[in-house]
Amino acid sequence: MTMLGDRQQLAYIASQAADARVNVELETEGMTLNIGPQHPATHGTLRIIARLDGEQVVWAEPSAGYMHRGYEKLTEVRTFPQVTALVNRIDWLGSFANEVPFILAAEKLMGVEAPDRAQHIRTILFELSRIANVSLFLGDLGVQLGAITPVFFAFRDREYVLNLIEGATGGRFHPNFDRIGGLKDDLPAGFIDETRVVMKKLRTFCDQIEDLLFGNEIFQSRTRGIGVIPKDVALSYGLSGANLRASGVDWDLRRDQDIPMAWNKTDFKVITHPDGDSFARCWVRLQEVRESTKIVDQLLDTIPAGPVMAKVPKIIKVPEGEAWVSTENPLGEMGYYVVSQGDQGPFRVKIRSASFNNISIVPWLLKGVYVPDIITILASLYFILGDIDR
Amino acid sequence: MRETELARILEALGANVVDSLLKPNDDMWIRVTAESWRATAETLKTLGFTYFGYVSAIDWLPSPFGKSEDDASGPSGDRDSTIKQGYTGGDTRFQVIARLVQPFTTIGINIKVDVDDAVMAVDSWSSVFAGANWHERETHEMFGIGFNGHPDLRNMYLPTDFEGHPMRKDFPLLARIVKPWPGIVDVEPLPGDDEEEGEAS
Amino acid sequence: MAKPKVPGMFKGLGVTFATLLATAKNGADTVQYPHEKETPPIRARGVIALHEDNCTSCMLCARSCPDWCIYIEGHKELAPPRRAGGAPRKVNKLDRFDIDYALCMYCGICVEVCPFDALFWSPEYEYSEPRIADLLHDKAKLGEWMQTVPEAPELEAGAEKKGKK
Amino acid sequence: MNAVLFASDLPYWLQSIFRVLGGLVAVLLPAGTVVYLFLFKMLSFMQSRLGPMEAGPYGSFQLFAEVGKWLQKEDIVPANAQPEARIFKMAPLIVLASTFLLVVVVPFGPDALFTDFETGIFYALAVSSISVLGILIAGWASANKYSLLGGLRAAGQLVAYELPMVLAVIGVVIQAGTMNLQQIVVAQNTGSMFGWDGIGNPYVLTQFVAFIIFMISVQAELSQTPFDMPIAESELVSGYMTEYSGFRFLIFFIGEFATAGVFAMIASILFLGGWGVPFAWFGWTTIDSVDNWMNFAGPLILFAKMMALVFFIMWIRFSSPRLREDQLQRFAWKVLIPISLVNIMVTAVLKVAF
Repeated sequence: MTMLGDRQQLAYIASQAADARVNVELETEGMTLNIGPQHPATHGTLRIIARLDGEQVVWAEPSAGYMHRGYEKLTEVRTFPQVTALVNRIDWLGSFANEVPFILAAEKLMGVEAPDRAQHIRTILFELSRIANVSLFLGDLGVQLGAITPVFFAFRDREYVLNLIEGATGGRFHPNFDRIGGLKDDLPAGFIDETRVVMKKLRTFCDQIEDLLFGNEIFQSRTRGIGVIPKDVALSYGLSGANLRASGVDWDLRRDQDIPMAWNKTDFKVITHPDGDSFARCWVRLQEVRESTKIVDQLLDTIPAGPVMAKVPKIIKVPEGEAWVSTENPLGEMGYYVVSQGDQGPFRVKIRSASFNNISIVPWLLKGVYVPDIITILASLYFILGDIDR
Repeated sequence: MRETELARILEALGANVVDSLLKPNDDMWIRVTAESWRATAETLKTLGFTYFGYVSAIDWLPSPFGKSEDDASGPSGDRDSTIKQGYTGGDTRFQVIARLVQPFTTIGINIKVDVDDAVMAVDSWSSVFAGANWHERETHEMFGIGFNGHPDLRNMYLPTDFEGHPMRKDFPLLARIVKPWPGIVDVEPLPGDDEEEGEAS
Repeated sequence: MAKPKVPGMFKGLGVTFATLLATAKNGADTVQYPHEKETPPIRARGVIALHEDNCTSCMLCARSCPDWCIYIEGHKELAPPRRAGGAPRKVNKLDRFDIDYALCMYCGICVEVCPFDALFWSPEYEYSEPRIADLLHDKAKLGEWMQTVPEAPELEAGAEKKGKK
Repeated sequence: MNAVLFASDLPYWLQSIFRVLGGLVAVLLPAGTVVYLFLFKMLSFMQSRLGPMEAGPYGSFQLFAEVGKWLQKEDIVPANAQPEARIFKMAPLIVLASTFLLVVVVPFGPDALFTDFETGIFYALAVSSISVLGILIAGWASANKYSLLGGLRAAGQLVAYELPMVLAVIGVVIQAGTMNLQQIVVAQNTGSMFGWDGIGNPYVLTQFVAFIIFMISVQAELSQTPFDMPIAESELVSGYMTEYSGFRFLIFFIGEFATAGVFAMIASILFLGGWGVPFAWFGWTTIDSVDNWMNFAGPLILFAKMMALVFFIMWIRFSSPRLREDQLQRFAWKVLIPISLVNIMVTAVLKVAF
């Protein structure tokens, strides 16, 4: 990890000042550019209204809402199993990871805990969906910066992980495998050995992406020193996940929080980076995929035998109360505030998704940035549209 | 660990805290008075709660359209509409809820405040926590709760000319009314006693 | 041996060239779909099959489906008594059992909630239709899917021995 | 071709028809093979997939299928581009015209060439900058903010990279002593390296720095990936080509790969000895003593060298991200031009010394 030398920072500021002086002289009225809902660089339908002066952004404002499906209103008229099926469509790339905090909140209200084996399998599938989500990010990062080949490597190796998830849960993207009190079913035979083979493939994928992209001088010149987020600004905007760790905040919910999952039985490194620029965010995510493969390997060795479903009545009426559970999702901290009044369905569910906060920093971040850097910064923040709009 | 933290918070906030609740190894809730809403944010920030979680609201009125299984388009006369608040009580229909976390000890705190039905407005946190800007815009358009001192309270998701506040419980969910629910029948009793006369759909 | 400190650009070129040779040597990772077909895993949720005689039209699946895409109509009639002298039994006869796959989101709640094991998952996935209305599979079509329902897979070591469907 | 044509003293109009057909073949054949071999097959193999396999054996007719598809597509002109619809429609033709003008001066064999200009390379470089006009017109006439951005970026970039290209070529011209491409080829194949004329004197060895600069500038002239700001598909959707559809987009597409082929031909003439193999192998001394069969082998040798160079261009294009336009401008002005000036000085000094 290289410290972003203050010489580099001074050079960056000097170049910005130089451009500013030039702009003042030839006072041209700016152009408003709609990086519209229909655009290759926004993962889904995000629209960014940017006022340009030449190629430089004077003011930018994302306008979300094109994918708003009204989840919180829907949860008020759904029963708990129906909400689990609904909720894994928020962050559709790492969708098993959406169900887990909601089910844990319901279990906390019920006072039930999933048996040990179910917790292990949940954590394995959680890490598998993180690998599927972030490996696509690594490929997509290349496309945003112009390299065509990384995205094909990403899709090819992510396919193995999706086949694993489909083999175990039945659905590649929307597993719907979690139930209050445990899991719907146990793992199919041969799952453990297959997963070990896939984990090795994923590690070679990470090395390939590191050689192909991260080592490339052009990539480094495009991402180092771009979109620098200091630590306190990140905290006050509520950034989470790799974006926060890339600004130097050593905070990972998997390690720091005691929720009934199997993370505390594995040891893994929490990777931070002092610079807080686009390169740091991408680099932290690359290392996290490697850590996830190690976590899955450790969990595979220590799976206990036993049931996967606790003693839970067939028709579940969750007792009255309120619960908040948040986990370290691939995109950041995703939490559910579930209020229940003793019916089959929740009374109110507040879904705190990671990308909503991650993108709220964009107006502050995009001031005085070139047009191609808008795309780099958005790519490094890594949001999913369903996560923003819910 | 949380007990000492809660004690420190209560002593720092003093009179503003109306009610507080600590569930062992679970979470902490406090409810503050509406006037001290922004002051609470500032003091909590100094106490180390620098990570901004979210700001949202809860509408405690039970839905006049009945629960998930009932028939939404039917009469809503007999459904009880008594308002029952959750943890740390409260006496108004709307409550704004926020969550802050200490990054290094991951101790989180949920802060609630009653929104007076007549005023329907609370101070804005966007000057204390920059992230609150978007959350307050969303809460405003969904619940109709104003935030004084917010830079631009435009609609976050809904089109600018959208009337009504969808997340309120009395806002109808049209899908349920437009398409009759296929299960609206005198439901067959559970298969245990099949002799009992039940008129099928 | 420590990788030689080659400037980043050439390492990238090396990776693409190595993939070029690898694909030329042992074939691509892609499946040429119409010619070779990848068999979906046993538990894949492709289509729902209906075992008609188990169904007593108790409407549990229609009620718990989030998308309301199951339409059931049945009527009551007298069936011959089980025992010789017993009174004739009133039985629910199923007239219409349609699943609208244009609306279905494959969540599997209906299959799970059915108390009579009348609904099963089958990994069949090639039933796309040019007209969206044809996605409304009626009782007969759902019956046909029954042949494609596989046996439940045996479970990983250390699992409780109760292979649900 | 000249000798063949003159010998049978065909009427002039028939000769020009042959020349036109020869020009079409000389431009479209390399473009077709480059597209099929590199864009369809090599790119897919580098991404562990097989590429088009359905149209013809191993997807060989894919290009004809694509051409057919584009030809039957509707040729849309955007509404607010109506006032200058003529200019909008003309832009791709200008880009393709510059390619055809370029191929006129390329020698394929001792007699197989279209015209033998004394100032061949000077003409080629002048003509290759016409495509900048076509791209700028396309960007402006499409009346769409993204293509405007793409057009302006293209203007800045192509102009910036013509300078190092010209300066690199000057190094070769100094060493060859002539601007006539035919003479440059002869000079490379008859010369000798330190007395040993086993492989002639290809300028890629003595002018290696100029070769690298020339190849980088060609990469930028074609707006290929390290320099593909004008067609940055992840930002500007596809830059100045966004509003084009139907056979106009086909002209842009063919133009892009035909220019790649023709530039590679010029590069192989300047640096790899063009159509000839070292004359010493066959005991030839001057151009007139070269046997007649060289008129048929020459184009094939030139084609092979061209394919080798295009392989490198495409290889870099498929495995590197994109430079921001202020970075690529800084790279051109502050790095490439000074080095090419130094190279000219060194070549001049050495030319005088020997």
